[in-house]
Amino acid sequence: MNEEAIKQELINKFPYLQEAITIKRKGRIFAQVPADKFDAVFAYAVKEMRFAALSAITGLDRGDGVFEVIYHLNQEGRILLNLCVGLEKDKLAVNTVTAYCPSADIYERELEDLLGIKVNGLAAGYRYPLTDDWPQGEYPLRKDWKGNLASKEVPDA
Amino acid sequence: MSHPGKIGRLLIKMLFKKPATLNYPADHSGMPAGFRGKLKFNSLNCIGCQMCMRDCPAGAIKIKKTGEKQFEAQIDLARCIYCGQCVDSCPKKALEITADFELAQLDPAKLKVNLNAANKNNP
Amino acid sequence: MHDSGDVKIPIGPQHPALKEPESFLISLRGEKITASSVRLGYNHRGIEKACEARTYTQDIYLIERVCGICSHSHSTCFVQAVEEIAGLDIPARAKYLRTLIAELERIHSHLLWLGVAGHEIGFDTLLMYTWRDREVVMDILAALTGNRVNYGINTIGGVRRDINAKQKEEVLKAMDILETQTKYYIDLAQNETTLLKRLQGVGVLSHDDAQRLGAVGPTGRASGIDRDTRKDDPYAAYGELDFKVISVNNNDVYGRTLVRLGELMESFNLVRQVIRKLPEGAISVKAPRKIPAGQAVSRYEAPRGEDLHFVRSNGTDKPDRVKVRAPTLANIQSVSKMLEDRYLADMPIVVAAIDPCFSCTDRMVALRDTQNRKKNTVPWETIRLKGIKWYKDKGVDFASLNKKLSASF
Amino acid sequence: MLRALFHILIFPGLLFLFVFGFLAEYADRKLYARFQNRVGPPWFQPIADFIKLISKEEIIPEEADSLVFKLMPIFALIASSVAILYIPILGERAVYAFNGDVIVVLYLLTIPTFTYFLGGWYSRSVYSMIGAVRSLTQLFAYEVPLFLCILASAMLADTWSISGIAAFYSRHLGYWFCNIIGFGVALVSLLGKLEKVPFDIPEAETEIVAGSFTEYNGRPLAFFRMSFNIEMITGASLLSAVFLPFGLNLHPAAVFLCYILQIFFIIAAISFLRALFARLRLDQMINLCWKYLAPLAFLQVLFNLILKVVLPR
Repeated sequence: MNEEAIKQELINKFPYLQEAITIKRKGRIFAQVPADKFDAVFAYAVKEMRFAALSAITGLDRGDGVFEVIYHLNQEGRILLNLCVGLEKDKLAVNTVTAYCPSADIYERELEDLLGIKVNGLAAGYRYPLTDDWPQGEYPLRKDWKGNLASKEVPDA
Repeated sequence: MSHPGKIGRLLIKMLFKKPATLNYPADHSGMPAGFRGKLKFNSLNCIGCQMCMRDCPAGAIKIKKTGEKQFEAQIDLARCIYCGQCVDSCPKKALEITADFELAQLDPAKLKVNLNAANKNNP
Repeated sequence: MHDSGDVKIPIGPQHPALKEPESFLISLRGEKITASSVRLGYNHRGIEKACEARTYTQDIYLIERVCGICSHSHSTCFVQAVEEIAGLDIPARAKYLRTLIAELERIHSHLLWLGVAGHEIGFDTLLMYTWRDREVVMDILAALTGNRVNYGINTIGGVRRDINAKQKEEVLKAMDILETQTKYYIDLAQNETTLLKRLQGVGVLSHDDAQRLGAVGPTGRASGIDRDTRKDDPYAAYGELDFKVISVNNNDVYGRTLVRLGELMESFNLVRQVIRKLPEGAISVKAPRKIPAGQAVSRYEAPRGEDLHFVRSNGTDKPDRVKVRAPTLANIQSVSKMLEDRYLADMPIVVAAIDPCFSCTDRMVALRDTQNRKKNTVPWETIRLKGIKWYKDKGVDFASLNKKLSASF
Repeated sequence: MLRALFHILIFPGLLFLFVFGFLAEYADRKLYARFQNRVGPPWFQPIADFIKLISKEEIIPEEADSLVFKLMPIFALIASSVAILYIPILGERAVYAFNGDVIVVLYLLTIPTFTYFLGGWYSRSVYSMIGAVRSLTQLFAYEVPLFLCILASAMLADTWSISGIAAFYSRHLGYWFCNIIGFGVALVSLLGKLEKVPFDIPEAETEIVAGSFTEYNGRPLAFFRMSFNIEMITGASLLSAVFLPFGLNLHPAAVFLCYILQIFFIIAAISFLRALFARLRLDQMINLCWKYLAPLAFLQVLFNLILKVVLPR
């Protein structure tokens, strides 16, 4: 199952991905997936195409009001499929993927904490990586956050 | 055939060997030659291009102009992470790395070292 | 998860077993652990945000300090991603030198782990012996790269130091010494009864649990998942070297010990191969200061597992986003699974078996004043001054100590 | 009256125990370090630790019962130093000997473990409670084999006084060899009593911080560590009096030298065992004691009973 075959299979299953998939080099496939169709593509990739292991989830703020969440899936360690989802600033929400990969739990908490992207369906639990007394509404990895926290009085623990 | 006390023979052997630990600072064997320690500044080669200041990850080096074609390097030994990037970025080989790593001071002010043209042999 | 009947004891964040701050809440019934939950984030230093404010050259040294023991893994992973974006093809000699330092780091990391594992189960002699042997490889690294831990050998486009013939001899001699020692430790691990008793059947993680929870590196390979990024997605010079992926099916801490010891033996002959096949030529290529816009994901087999870096550049000399996923983050989630109905005494060795790697941050301390029952938050500074004043009342005056000491310098 | 004071305060009493305790701790730590290829501490390290601890501020946890917290180290110190008076050091006669002092010494040596339990339990911290309970559970595992071995050799010597045992074996030098199993079991049980590595489960540094001594600091901790040293001396001299009756009736200087050598041999054996094993889990430790130590002790008792009949008086 080399990169070309994977690209072809994805395009057959989801025709709208026609020009959204690029093969950067051996073992790296990048796919730009529209937000509403993301769950179907993710489920298909994990279930049928044996991209069983979720290596990481990267969240980033492109700066122009669009956020991106990239799911790095790998197939027996050899090929890395990176599903990239663009999110508008006002509708920052994704559905949890812990049903398919339980290990995604901690990556999604990081998304919520550092970028403020709401993950629907994520089980309750400790926040990661910020502390409990971190003030609400402060998301450090956003471009507009300048870290003027030192001046604010830290509430009594 | 697992049996307890398998390490016993080695223990006895070790009893009569020289211990591997050293009594630092009395036993002063120091670091190998290529070790990256305190910086040395040859102020004659320096042209004040401040490439080292730009590349320093910790902002530990400051180059000041103290006269015509004379420059002084002020290094904050507390901020410096001894990575040697400034030595590589310097186009004129004005900076060198020595293997001197015992730089602890009781008085924090002493950690700001001025390496200038005046004294040839750098403190 | 935590029902009220059991005794709940906090292990960490400051606890002698955990060398770095991660906190577990363990509920106990007698000596048996009934439930455990792990709390992370004590070591969060905002490295990813800091990377966006520094240039690529400065970032190498920042990324290198993500982890104290496997610093070369992170800096190589980062530098490979940047080189891939910039389209730089680094010379073959640089690739081989990177692989050499990578394997030497794996050797010193595994020896360190073996010592820490010995200490966790009370076998301090093993700690003392393994850490004495580790000095051999640390001295080699200090001679080759100029520092014992944060080597700083990587730069964008290659490596910064070369290796001469005399150093090659020293490396080969060190490998022979270490190989005999490791053979002894393998024999010891397999035959020492008290060691076997404390390691076998402890921290069990079945094959499909490991797969489901995404265990990577030696933790995964001890449960039969033979994923090794050096073999699956070769980088640096691993494509041209032959080595075996060590994986066993013991599923427990004993299996992880065997995997790590096996990997030590593999690393020895890998280092010998690199020294033998080291090609001639330049050691680095001139890299542009401004990296063209693009993104790349690079993976690296750190001593603890698969390390993944995502770098996105926007054409300036500062990266737009750097994402670091350390291997321990993937392994920490299987710890709660491993701790189920184990004894409290196994808790440190199970946590140490995934070889966690974090570091600590500055914290406030909440002190309750017993007289007036008022609780106030006292920053470190006041505690330090209180300590000095307390000793001053006892007549021990540090100021005079400073004068005496500074006079002697 | 003056002789009694001298015995209590100077010779086999506190001063001798303090000095010899520090020396024993130094020998133990130095040997342990040399086994591990380390240089090891200087000779004055134990004394330095003691003085440092004495000068430290004493912080007693708010919930802890401060009376118990302060008194337990003193009781541990008293118990282990009083026991030395009934153990023959110079020659066959102890300072005070009566028929039955074996039982008294064995109980006096058990009291320190109870003080660790009470000290740990009443300092109310989670770690010290677990450590305290562990030291009690461990007590029952190693105490039975120890008692049995010592009683076995007492049976052969047909007397309940340690001085009597020492005198009997020094007269019949050939018989000490039949107690060799007892000596082995007693040595291992002594490791348990002193909470040294294979059995330092109550004080497992990497699991429950410092076990029952987690909340202890300053003077109480100094006295607790001192009681460990003295207990090592008392235990070792008990074992050497009962199992190694060599050179008991030579010239007094030679007798004292033999005593020092025997104590040093036992301490060397302890630190060798300490460097040899990994720490066992509590359940493994109890299995070990009931599966191997106790049967060996019973075997020793049986063996001595047969010998008592067979051997000429």
